[in-house]
Amino acid sequence: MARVVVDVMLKPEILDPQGQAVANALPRLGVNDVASVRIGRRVEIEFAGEADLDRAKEIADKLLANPVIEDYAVRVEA
Amino acid sequence: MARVVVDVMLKPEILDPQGQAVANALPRLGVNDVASVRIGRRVEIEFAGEADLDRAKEIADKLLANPVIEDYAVRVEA
Amino acid sequence: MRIGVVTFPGSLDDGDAARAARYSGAEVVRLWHADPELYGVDAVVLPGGFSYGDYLRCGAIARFAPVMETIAKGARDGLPVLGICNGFQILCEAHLLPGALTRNQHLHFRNRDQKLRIEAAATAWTNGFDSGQEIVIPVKNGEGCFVGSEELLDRLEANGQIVARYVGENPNGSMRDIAAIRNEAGNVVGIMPHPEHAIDLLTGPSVDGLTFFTSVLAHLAGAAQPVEEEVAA
Amino acid sequence: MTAVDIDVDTVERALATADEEQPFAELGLQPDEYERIQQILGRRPTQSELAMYSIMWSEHCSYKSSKIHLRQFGEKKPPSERMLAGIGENAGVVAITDKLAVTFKVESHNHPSFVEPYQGAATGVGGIVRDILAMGARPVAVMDALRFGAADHPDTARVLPGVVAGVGGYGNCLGLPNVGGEIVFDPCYQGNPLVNALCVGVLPVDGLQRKEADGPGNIVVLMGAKTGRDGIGGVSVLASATFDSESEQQRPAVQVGDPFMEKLLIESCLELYASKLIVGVQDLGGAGLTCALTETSASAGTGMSVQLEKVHLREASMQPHEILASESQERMLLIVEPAKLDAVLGIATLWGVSATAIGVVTDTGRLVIDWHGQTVVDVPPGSLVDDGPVYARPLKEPNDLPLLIADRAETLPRPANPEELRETLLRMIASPNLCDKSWVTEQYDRYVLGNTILAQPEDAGVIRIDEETHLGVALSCDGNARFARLDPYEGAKLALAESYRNVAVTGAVPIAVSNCMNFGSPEDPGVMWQFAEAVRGLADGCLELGIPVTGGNVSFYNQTGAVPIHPTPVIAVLGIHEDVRHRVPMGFSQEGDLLYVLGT
Ligand SMILES: Nc1ncnc2c1ncn2[C@@H]1O[C@H](COP(=O)(O)OP(=O)(O)O)[C@@H](O)[C@H]1O
Repeated sequence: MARVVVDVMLKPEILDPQGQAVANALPRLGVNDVASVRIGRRVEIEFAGEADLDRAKEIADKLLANPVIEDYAVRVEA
Repeated sequence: MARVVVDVMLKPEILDPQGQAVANALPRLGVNDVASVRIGRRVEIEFAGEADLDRAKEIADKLLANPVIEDYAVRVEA
Repeated sequence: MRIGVVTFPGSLDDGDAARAARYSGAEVVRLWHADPELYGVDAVVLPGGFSYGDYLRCGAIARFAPVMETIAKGARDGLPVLGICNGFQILCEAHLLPGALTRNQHLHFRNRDQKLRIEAAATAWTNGFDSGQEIVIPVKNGEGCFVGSEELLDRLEANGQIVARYVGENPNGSMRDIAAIRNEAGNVVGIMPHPEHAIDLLTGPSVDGLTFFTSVLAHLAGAAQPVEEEVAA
Repeated sequence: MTAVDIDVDTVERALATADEEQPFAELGLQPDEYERIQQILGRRPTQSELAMYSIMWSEHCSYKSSKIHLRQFGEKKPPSERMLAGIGENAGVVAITDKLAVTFKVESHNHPSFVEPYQGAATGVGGIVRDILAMGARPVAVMDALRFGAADHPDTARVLPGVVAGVGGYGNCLGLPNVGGEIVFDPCYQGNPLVNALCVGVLPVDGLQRKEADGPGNIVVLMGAKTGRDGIGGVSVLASATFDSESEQQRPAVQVGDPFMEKLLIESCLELYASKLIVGVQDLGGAGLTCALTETSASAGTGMSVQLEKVHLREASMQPHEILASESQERMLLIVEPAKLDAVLGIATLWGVSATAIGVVTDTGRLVIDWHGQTVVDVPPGSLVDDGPVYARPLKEPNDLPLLIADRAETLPRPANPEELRETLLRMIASPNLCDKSWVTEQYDRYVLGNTILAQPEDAGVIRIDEETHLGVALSCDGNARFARLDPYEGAKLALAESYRNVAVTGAVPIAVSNCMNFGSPEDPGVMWQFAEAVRGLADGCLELGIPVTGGNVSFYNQTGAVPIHPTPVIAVLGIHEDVRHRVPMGFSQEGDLLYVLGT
């Protein structure tokens, strides 16, 4: 078994209401030194055999990310 | 500005219907070598000053992760 | 009797909860998330909706509202609290109820009229029902799947803390068909379906929901009595 | 603030560089239109001005192809004392009693929903809700009329779930019950699905809000979400002149909705209305600040002086023309007397919504916009709103129409015996267009607010608007594009009649009509003919039934390549229900009831 991680984040210029809501809540927890929060998805793909980065990229392209609003990064996890 | 990343994943024993839905869709894309998919959240915290790991942990504990169902990992991003 | 209904930013069924409390004969006091004061209410309803947009996790941000601190304290002292849908999620996030509510197994928001079986009539909010009674009230949620460890679930069963179960098709994949639970003391109840939408046949599938509100009034009236009995005895 | 290094096209610069070439054609402006702009200004427009004219004179904002046809709705309008606001306003408003009024409107969000189904549909709901809010009303229910390609086409599997989740995601989170709609599958929508959203709101008769920026000296306030590079689409060509192609990529056309922010915006606006704290209000829709600033000042005949750098930005690097063109969601523009500014900002703060004074109303008759102390826009606002081009485009009945009409249903094989009849019936009720729609409707909250009297699967939605008197309204929206393809005039009338009947059979009296006209390219004479016929049909139908069209929306360019969708007029009818306790649901209520057929 080998794990590939795909991090999917909204493109920087796209509004992230989730991150914004969390950032706005922080002062109530007494946290004042955070400039911004962005929230995306972390997808762990467990391959039966070898980790297959190209395959993972293909899956990300087709299923995991919407290229119109999201970017993704793929990496093998140690 | 410095970024801390908090990865929040459902605990292994908690069912992840979203991950399962992706896994189930894979054979239709011709992908047959994936054993499982799990989907969690990736939270990017941008600190105004220095990256503050302890702060990030505190935020994760209180807000970002629900310890009943989720685990998290915190790291400074290069 | 005064029932407080809390409004968080993003609360949606607060007007409905207030209407249901009014129909049951209670005086309604609207409470505001940013105001810790409870204005002497005898019971509190945390209504449905999408507090703070339900971003991050449902109820995760609302839990930190100033009013929640007072409510948490009150709940530990026996104040009856009913969390409906988003209110249930907030109660779990605030650890006033065990377990957690997660994304529906089928991944869709689902709104339908749902049959439930009342399993525990001995709570502040369900004493007007008979144990085993079946009722119909609307369910509508995207994250109503109750989860907990097997150990927790066994404990809830053993303690009679499961207040209601789905009958027929489980609308969200909730473990052991759980629709509602209570805390150990029985004053705090969380329910995923919406009793406040079943108080009038004109606008809902039944009037079964009203009993939750009349129950708490009976509970409060009853709670006043034992003290007198003690005095008498 | 003057320390900022400004590299923008100012009025001063425009005067100095009169011959600079500008990408007006890429922005969709015709050479004669560009010439008109220069005449109006007496110089070449600045980048920002060019962006503003291109937006306001676009088909979407100026109704340049449809205007001459839509006039019929006013000309043929039966007299109605109930109408408090009509076509030209954000939404039509009709009085229900001496004290209560309702406002409703249908709007399309077709193209964005094809690109990003979830966000496209979600922001479609968000946009129509703000239209209703801008009239002074509390939004109380939504409906959605949807059209998709073939049910078994792979792309339908991508678009439909996203659209439905988006309509539900936004409406549910706003707490608006969804009380009905339509879903129709037809291959003609394969590359161009339709997402039409309807919203209805309730207001006190004396609480009607105006958009006029009256009273020189009054403050212009922008309230709601920060402004980002959402949906600035075509205007990005202005950037490509000065930016490299790398940064060009950073200009997304997709808007992301934040229903939570919209909910807060609704509550703050309603509180502002109730406390009578504002002079005017306008929602920011498709054309963002450009439309809001020009419409509010033009309709009042005033001017405005705006400091654009005061707009809260999501990205600091945004240029003035981008800020003016941004379609960021969940924003409203307010006109406020100076003495009431603090109270207004206080209410916004209470709800956690940001609000910023960005300018003042003037009596100059000019909209002057500064960017860090330099003037980037100086225009007569009316020239953007009212003086846009108007076209009488050529009309021609499509060539294939006689053939289509000749191919009559009578030539189809008919079931010859009970077996075949049974078989046909079963096939029909299992077909995508007739089957049970609960997979969709169960994703919508129909109970929230506690006033839903009838919703899916009924033919019309009925909601209570007054708990004391049991007063309610009934709503239906319908369209049949196959009828309209064969005869757009009759097709529009039929859609109106169906909607009217749906409302009437609940026990309500129909009083007002809204519509969304979904058509192909107006530059195609065949499409233009279909449009003209449909509008004529609707106007005539309304005259015959004695109810006015109070508003609507036109969506052109719904086509794939040269092939337009079937003409799809979606007609919404609103009726008054005197006592919702007497509503008539469609199900048989008890055994032994008698069945009658009425009509011919
Ligand atoms: N997109 C939609 N949104 C909300 N309700 C819908 C939608 N599509 C259909 N409905 C509702 O589902 C029910 C059944 O729809 P449909 O089969 O089209 O009925 P009919 O053909 O009788 O109009 C109706 O109540 C209709 O309002």
